[in-house]
Amino acid sequence: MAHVADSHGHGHKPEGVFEQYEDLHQQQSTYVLGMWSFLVTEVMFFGVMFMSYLLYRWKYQDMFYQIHHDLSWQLGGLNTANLLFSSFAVVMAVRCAQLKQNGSVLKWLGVVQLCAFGFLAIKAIEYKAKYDHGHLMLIPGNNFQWHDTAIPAGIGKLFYSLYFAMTGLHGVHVVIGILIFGVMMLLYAKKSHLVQNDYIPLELCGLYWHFVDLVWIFLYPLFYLIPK
Amino acid sequence: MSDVIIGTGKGTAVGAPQPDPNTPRVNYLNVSHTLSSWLLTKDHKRIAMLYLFSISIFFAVGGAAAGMVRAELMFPRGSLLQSEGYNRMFTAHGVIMIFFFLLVAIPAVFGNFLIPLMIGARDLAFPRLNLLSWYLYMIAGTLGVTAMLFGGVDVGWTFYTPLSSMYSNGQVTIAILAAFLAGFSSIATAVNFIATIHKMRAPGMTWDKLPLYVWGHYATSVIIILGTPVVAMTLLLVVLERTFGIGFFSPELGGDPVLFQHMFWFYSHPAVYIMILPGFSVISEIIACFSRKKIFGYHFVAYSSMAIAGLGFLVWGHHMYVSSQSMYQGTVFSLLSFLVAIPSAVKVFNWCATMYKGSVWLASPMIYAISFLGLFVIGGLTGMYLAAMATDVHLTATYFIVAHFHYVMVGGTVTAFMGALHFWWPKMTGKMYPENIARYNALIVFIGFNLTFLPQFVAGYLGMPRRYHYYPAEYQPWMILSTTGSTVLGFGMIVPVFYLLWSLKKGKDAGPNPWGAKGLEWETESPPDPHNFHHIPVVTAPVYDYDAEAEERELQGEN
Amino acid sequence: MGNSWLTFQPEKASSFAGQVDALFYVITALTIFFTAAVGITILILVNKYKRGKKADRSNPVHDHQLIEAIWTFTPLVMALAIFVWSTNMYIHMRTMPKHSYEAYVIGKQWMWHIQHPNGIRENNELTVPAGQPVKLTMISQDVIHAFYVPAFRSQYHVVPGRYTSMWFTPTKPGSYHIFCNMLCGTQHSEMVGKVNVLSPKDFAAWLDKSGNRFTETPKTLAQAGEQLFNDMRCGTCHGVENTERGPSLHNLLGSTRVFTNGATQVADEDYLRESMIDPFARITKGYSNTMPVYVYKKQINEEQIRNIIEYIKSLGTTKPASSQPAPAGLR
Amino acid sequence: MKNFHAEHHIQSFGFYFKTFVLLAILMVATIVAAQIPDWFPGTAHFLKETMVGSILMNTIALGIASAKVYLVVSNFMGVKFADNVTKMYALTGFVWVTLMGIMFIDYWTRPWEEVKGWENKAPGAMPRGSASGDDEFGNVGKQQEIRPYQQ
Repeated sequence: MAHVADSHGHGHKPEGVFEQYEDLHQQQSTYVLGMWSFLVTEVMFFGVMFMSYLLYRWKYQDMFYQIHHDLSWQLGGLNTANLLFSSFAVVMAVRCAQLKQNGSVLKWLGVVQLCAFGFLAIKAIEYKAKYDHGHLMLIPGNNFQWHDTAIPAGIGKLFYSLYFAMTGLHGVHVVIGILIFGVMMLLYAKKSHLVQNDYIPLELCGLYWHFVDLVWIFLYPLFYLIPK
Repeated sequence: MSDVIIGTGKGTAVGAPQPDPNTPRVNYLNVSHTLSSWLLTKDHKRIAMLYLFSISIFFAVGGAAAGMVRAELMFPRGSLLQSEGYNRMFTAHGVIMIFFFLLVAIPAVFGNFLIPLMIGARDLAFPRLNLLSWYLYMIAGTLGVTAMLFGGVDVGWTFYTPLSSMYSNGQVTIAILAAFLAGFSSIATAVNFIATIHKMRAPGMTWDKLPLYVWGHYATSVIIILGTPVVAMTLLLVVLERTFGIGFFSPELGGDPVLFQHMFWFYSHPAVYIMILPGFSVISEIIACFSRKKIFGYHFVAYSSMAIAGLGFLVWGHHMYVSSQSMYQGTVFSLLSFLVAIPSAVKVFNWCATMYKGSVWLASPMIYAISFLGLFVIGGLTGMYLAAMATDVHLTATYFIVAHFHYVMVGGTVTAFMGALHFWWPKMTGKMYPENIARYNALIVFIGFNLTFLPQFVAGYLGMPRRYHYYPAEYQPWMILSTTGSTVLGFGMIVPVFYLLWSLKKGKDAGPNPWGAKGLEWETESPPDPHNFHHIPVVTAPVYDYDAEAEERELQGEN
Repeated sequence: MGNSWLTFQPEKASSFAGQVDALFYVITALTIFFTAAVGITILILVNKYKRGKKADRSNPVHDHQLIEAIWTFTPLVMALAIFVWSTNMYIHMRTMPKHSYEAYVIGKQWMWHIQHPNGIRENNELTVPAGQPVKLTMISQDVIHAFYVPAFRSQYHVVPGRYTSMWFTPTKPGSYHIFCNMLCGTQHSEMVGKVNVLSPKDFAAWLDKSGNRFTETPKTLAQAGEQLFNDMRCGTCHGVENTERGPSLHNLLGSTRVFTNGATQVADEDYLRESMIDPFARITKGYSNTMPVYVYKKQINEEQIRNIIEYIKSLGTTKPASSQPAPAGLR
Repeated sequence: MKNFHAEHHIQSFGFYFKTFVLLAILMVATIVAAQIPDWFPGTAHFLKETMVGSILMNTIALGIASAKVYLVVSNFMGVKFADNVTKMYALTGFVWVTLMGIMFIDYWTRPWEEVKGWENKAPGAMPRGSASGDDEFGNVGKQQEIRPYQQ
């Protein structure tokens, strides 16, 4: 396709500008807007789960309150701090990218990756505890067992369904985040032309990561700190 | 950017002169012929053609399912299908037509093709995402059709819980995953349109000069990004409940089945506007062109699209008046439902007024547009029976509903789709189809359509429930009429396939602007070049810059 | 249904039918009027301004605020008028009458099961007296169904897990269709039945003959409930007085219950049902979760729950102290 | 078209760091708020058992979460410095609050609606033959009128 662009006098575009754009500014602002409209869909996506959560929390408030003591607010808090710090690391990485400090970008992205893996590790500890805590099978499914006679099994299952569905979906987003930051690190390490003139790809990943953080900011009080 | 080309709508092609008149001009169709050049294309026009091809196939499958249903309903106790098979047929018809045809037809085919051309851009903002959306759509469609034709899904396109989650034995999970993927395909398209319309407009193309077509698609895209994720997630929860026995919606497990309906209709009512708003936008273009007039009340028509998009999210409860939702909420929803009817009415009146003092050319797209107006008025007004709670109690889930939404979806969207196909076919392929056959066919479609669905209004008022395999004999006359009509309608849908394919080989060359229309897309060659514009145009002319009087003077002077 | 080959009108057999039909015809008149108006306008304009035909095309109008305002507000006013009319009617249809003949409907794949308060049971048939309000309290045993009687212009969903209700006043003796109007599985279209409306005299006779269906003397629902109550030894804990194990059920309905979390609720039928199948969902203040839940859950079906509720009802009710916070005038 | 870079000028390290510190403080605040009933048993009754305390605790928890969201969206995601279109889309994300609000109307108002079954003393509810006249609400006359089998 290059010859088409050449023959019409658009060979002078800077490197990294796709052929459908006039210049870098247009490309950057378009990408940012595209990312924001995608984040809107993500909000709506999680919105359904929050709606279900709030409805059942409202219906079965006492029991949800009692069950939530099974969750460790300390571990959840650790993860909250973890994600907040990773968000800070991301903005620092973007800032270094804007200043074209290649090495610092890599350093901050490394911090982000550490936080993300740390988050998953803590999550895994929590899930493991749910799996074998007191010989209970709390992972909802056909093996689900509930021996707490104070609370009906159905409600226990509902709580854990919501817990696993919501934190699980969030966890999937964290994994995707790790992947895209991995790609970013690779691009910056190889000094790829995609990211040398243009910090926007990293900024987009950053927006995504902040969104993941935002979801957790609500999940934490709703699951770990439920007030009665 | 140094050469400034003015988009004045002179009806002449803007392009670099061809060095050698004997070599055919390079356009997006003949630029390369390999299969991979089609399957890996990033050109929005080629992706549009891929979509056109695939939705035609799904439309045919969905239509065949409808044919089975109608044939079965000729007799009160028809024996063509078992009850289970019948349920699977109407589910297949509903799911395929809604998720794989109506929701994508106009945006993915004509939106993809025309939006960059209309706003003076070289391509959509994210061409790779665009291609990805087609692949998602194809995977979803293949999966869905396979699940429904070979496995069988019998829960209706609405997937109501707990039937879908706990009781049905069919391939509901696969069908839902297909709908989920199709949702992501349309989200990708919508994100693309929003970014493109906001950021890729040619210099001078202000919001005031934006064709109503683009306005309509912008409103549609907003609905898609807000609504589609909700239904995607809701359906995913149904799958979780079905596979793992997690009780989100099943009362046996502590859930609330009405919550599903709330979240389902939160999307699925706006989805009606996803289907009809692009139809509106097509009609605006056709009526302006064939009346040679600027659309009457341009701003009202544009803003009414946005009003519909906004209000459309607040009326989902009118599907649930008898579903045991609270009466007070029903009242709120009823009021809002009446309000959302107003912008549509304003549009219809404005379209009619556009013809006043115009120069009306009854070409085949215009005939489709006029029949759209007639059918949509009936479809819209019968919505009042259903927005009004007292009559809705009697009519909901009867054939009255079936007739109503077919008037909107088929009489509206499909008619608009046919109109768009006839209007832009010369632009997309560079060839003209036989105009007279097309006109008579438009009439056949109109008659067949009315014959099919008018009797269903009566049957519904008499109380015949929808989705009934066996029905009391007293409804049979209406069902026979309806089946007869559907035969005519089916015939009217098959004929265009033949003459349009014929036109590819034998049709006359259309030239850049066969209809004498305004708008940037008509200033490119037909078919357009791979990169649409040789130079990004600068728009100075107002939108719909038609002059009926001058054109008539010229036309009548010649006679 | 009438015998004529082509009917345009469903039978009118309830007090709602006339009202709904009046609204229906008014909207129909509007629909026909507007469709004709738009259609004729288009035909006139197309004919007058046809391409190549001489006509005055000078000074075309592209915008006209006044006209836009007129055709925005005229339909708006009409729509609001219809809204007020229909909403009034709907609230009337959804406000259960204080005094009515009450029957209980249980929907299951794919049949209607109907219980009369005095113990008569019917399948796919509902026999009601003409000329007095009939209230149906409905619940589903599996999926969502809809109880639809076209001749009464009445329809409501029958939802699992929760009682819903509808009412109508049959006006004309006869036999009318019941349809299940919510897709409920394979034999959805065979989940149909008949409402038999009898004149008051015939209905009394029908009741006296025990619906002609059962040779043994039917028990009332309350009596059946009492028997079940005793069989399952509920009385051990739920006696005439509150015991330390469980609260008394006397005068329970309508009383305000205070739960361990401090929340309160007026005990209604949904609450009773919930307490039977899921006793620990909300525990009354002063008690603990000692009810043997695994014994009762899933052992009693909707029919038996209904019976026990009727028995509890017969143990006396309390008028709710401060009535529900419904707006005045709707009751 | 405005200059995109002008809108996206680079923020200082201090700005981002202050935001982070604020976020961390808010996080500690929300944890402390949640633990108060456990750490100070005197408050437990008010905060756990009463309606006002419950609403208060929920409001605090969600209020702090909202404040954190505001900080992240405006400072980290740069909406504070973005163009109006971006701001508009960032706001559009909150449409789901209306989704939930409107859905909750249903669940809140459902209990208002029904005239309860037990108020509806149906004639047939009594054993046949024992048709005692009045119910406890004193609706003697009406009830007898509509009792079919007394005729």
